[in-house]
Amino acid sequence: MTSRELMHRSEVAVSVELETPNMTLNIGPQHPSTHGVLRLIATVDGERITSLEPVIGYMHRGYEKLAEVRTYAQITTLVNRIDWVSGFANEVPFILGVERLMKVEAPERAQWIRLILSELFRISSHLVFMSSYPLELGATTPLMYVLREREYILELIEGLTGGRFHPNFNRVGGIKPNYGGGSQSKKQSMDLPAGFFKSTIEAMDRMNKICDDIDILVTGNELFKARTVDIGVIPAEKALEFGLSGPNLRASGIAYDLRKIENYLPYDQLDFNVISRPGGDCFDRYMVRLEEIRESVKIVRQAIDIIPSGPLQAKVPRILKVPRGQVYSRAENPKGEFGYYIVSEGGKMPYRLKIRSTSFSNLSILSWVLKDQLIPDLVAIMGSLDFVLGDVDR
Amino acid sequence: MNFLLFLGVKVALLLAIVLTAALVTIYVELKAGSHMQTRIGPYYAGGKWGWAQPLADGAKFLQKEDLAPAKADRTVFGFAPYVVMMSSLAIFAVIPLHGSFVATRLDLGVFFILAISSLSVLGVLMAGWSSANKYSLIGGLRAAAQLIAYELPLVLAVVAVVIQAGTMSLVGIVEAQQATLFTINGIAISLPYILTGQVVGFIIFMVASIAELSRIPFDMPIAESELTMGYLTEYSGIRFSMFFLGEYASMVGLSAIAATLYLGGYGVPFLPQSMEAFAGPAVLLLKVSALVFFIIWIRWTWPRLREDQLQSMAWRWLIPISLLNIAVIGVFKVVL
Amino acid sequence: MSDQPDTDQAAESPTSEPTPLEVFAADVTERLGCLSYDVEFDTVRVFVDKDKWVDTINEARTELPFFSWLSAIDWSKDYEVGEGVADPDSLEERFEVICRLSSVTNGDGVNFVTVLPRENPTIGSLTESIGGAEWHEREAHEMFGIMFEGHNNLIPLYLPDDFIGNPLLKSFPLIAREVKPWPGEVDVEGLPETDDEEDES
Amino acid sequence: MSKRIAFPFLGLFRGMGMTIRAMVTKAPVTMYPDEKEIPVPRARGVISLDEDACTVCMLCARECPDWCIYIEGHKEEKEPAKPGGRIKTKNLLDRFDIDYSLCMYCGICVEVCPFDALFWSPEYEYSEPQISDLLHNKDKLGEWLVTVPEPPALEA
Repeated sequence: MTSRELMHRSEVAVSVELETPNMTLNIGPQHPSTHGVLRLIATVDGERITSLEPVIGYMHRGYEKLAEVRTYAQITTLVNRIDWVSGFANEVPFILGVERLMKVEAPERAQWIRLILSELFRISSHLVFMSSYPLELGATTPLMYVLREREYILELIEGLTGGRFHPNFNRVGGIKPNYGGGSQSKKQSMDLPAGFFKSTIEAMDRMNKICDDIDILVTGNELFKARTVDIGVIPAEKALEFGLSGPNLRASGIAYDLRKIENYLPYDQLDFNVISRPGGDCFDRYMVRLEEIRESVKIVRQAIDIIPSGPLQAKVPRILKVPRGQVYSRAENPKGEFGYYIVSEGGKMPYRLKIRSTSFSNLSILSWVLKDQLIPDLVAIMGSLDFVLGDVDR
Repeated sequence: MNFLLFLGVKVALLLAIVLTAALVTIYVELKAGSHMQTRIGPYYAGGKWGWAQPLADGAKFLQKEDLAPAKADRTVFGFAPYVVMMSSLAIFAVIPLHGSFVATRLDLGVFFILAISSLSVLGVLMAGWSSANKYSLIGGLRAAAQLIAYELPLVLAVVAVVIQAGTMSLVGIVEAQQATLFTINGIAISLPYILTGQVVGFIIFMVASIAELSRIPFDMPIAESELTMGYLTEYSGIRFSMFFLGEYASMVGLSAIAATLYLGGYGVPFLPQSMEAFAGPAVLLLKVSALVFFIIWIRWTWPRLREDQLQSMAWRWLIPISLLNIAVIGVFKVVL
Repeated sequence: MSDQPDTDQAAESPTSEPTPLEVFAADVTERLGCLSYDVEFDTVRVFVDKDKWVDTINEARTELPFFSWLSAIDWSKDYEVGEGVADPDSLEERFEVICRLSSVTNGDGVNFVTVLPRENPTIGSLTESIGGAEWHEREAHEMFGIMFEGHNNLIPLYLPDDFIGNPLLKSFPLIAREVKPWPGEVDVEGLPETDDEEDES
Repeated sequence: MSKRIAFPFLGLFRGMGMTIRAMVTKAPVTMYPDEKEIPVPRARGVISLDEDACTVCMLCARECPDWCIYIEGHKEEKEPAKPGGRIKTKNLLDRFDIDYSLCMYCGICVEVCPFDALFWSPEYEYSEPQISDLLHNKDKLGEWLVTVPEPPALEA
């Protein structure tokens, strides 16, 4: 009998003798570990959670309804803000869906720019995880180191798109046009600014460096391992049942990556690995993300070597009217499968837009995975799922 | 009359030293922590390097409204910070800055410290219970469990020192560390206990005192990301600053004890007795600063453990090791 | 019922050579005993009889294990927001409940669709076998008013408990757009047409 | 149960080496507001208005997803240049307000403006204690015009 079982038995014995009633602990909506406004109603027996009921919706903005009164160009602005740490990655599947409905395809260079930006946002999003996760376990310093490095990524993004978090850079059939400098210049798309390649390569070197630093500061830390290894194990079948995707699913041993299996953006011309780990615990989810930063660095490096020159905008009518049809378009968001089910009735606005947001599904497993865990593990497990409340509530 | 006058002077001096030390520690924590995080930290307060930041914080705390939750037990709630503060201050009464420069020369100094330092948990428990907040309660209970688990290795580690020194007086322990061990070329060599068999004891003592201070990696009672500061959740203003000062004062206090027990205290090797009156306190300060800095350094590097992991570490590792340590020291004491 | 031919609403039976996706869709439809299928824009829709909803989804999950999402569409002539359907005259008012399952080894994915009446829409709940459906069904319940039988926690997910109405119904007004006049209403001059023409060239 | 922490605690001390190194190196901090970072030319800071170029076509107000642009204007007849010539009407701008408390900084208005009256300026220092002061009128929007940078050079 392991010591854990012994301990558990003794706990049970004690609680039977003393008849301690369970306590309801209300965690959130304002709580440091809930990343915003998530509320958890936990019934705890001492520190052990006997049942847990997540309450979401404090940030429900009704995007699916708002999208019904907005034109397709305006929705791009909106979907940026669903998962705000990876704004661009939310735009991509939407724009690809609309392009599929309209049967246009963005020129090659535009596709590559989209790919580069997607990967930059993936790095940025994973870096946010790398910074906040140790913080939840009590290590405050990785936050600063990692956010400092993320600033280099954000600067790249801002230099290219003009926005740090909400690039709003995709247009149907291409990318955002220039602004300012005469009406002729507005007809051209925003190309890469001078020096972009050089600063990207430098930033990518920094990313590899910070990954090594994180390895020393966090991964190699015995206390961190003690807090994460074998904690919050999600077996593969449960992960599939709850619709977990992205790093959370890959950490459960399923190498499901839409960049490989869904035919979108020129990912097929690049050489990269899908990281997956068999354990399904917090440590594996963390490691998958750390390794994915390295893979994304590889992708960006290859992409800026390959990126062809050429036009950035396909011909589309000025007033977008999308033909009738229904399309489900998905892409690999940093957090997993992000998809839009666009129902168009031929108008300027979609008839219905279903947003399959990643964190919503990733978080739905919460009450299952947190059952019979300890309160400190609640923080560790919840953090390891890497959710953004805007993405959960939409 | 004379007694009262002396008492007044002693208390005033002690308070001045301890509070200054606590404020300086707070400043070092702010500043060193910031720089470890590639930040600047306090910058504007006081003109240069933000040296006045702890004072400014103190002034801010004083101005704040003294809030207590509606369902709190106000008497206990109000009293708890002072219990914590008192226990951290009382430690300093017996720490010798120099052989003849100690507030109270107790023959049972070690015993007194161990007794009084565990009082702080009473204040923490009072705070946790009276706040009428579940997080505070969990935090208070965690603190109590932690203290019980860590008081034992702490005591057992100190017992080994007491055995080696043969006295419970802190001055006596320092003097025992100054005793000549052997002579080389006519120079009498004396070594602090950490170099003469107490390494394990020192490590255990430090681990246990960090746990008792509830600082990272053992800050589960206040764990911000889990319990939103635990028993401190409901405190604000002057009462919070009492806890705050108390925490840093105990940090200095426990470091001073560690320095006294293991690092030779105020003793300086190779120094004539006449010089020691001046050099002693300075040397002690240096040793204390090093230990305090080490504790701060840990706090800004490591994550936190889990309560049950901490317990299993205490009961399964530290206590057996410290018992073994006592046995080994005892055997050596008898044999040598 | 498995070999019932595609007679219902959306079946665009392939006229020319079927694409691989259509072959796949036909195969799924055949094997699971669904009503019909429809492939457009690389999106496979398989129509399921509402009584066989739960069984079909459960069976499909052996092949397509990844539960992606579940939601609904309100097909209604009466709309308060946005734009209505293209030809309201031929519209059959209904709810469509969609559940998407997909494979994790290749790009296969199917949107299983079932049709519910607009009055008193009720369907079996998937929560028994798919834990992840709980939140999705709660969302569909509060947004469209669809009842999921067998769901034991069918309380609002996003909305406050005392909220009245089902916001994603087309007939539900969007208050933000009701209370504020459109600033574009003010007209001084019509839209400049010149620019458009240049664009087309 | 938790993995027992294995001796030696090498990982712990490697991390400490990293923090102490960080402590003695200079912090990469920009001391705002004493020193300012220069925003990139494309940065979407604030929208500036060239009032003379505006023809009150309302395109920006109509395309704005947030409905945060308010425009009023009137037609004015202009005396013909030569006697007997055609009387021209000109649209004059009375009001052009952007409510920055609503604006999402998407830039659609700047993109759709057919007459080049709107520009992005990277300036960002216009926070206000009162939310109502975030409604910038056309004079205030005009003031930003001088801060509009040249578009950046492109990657060859």
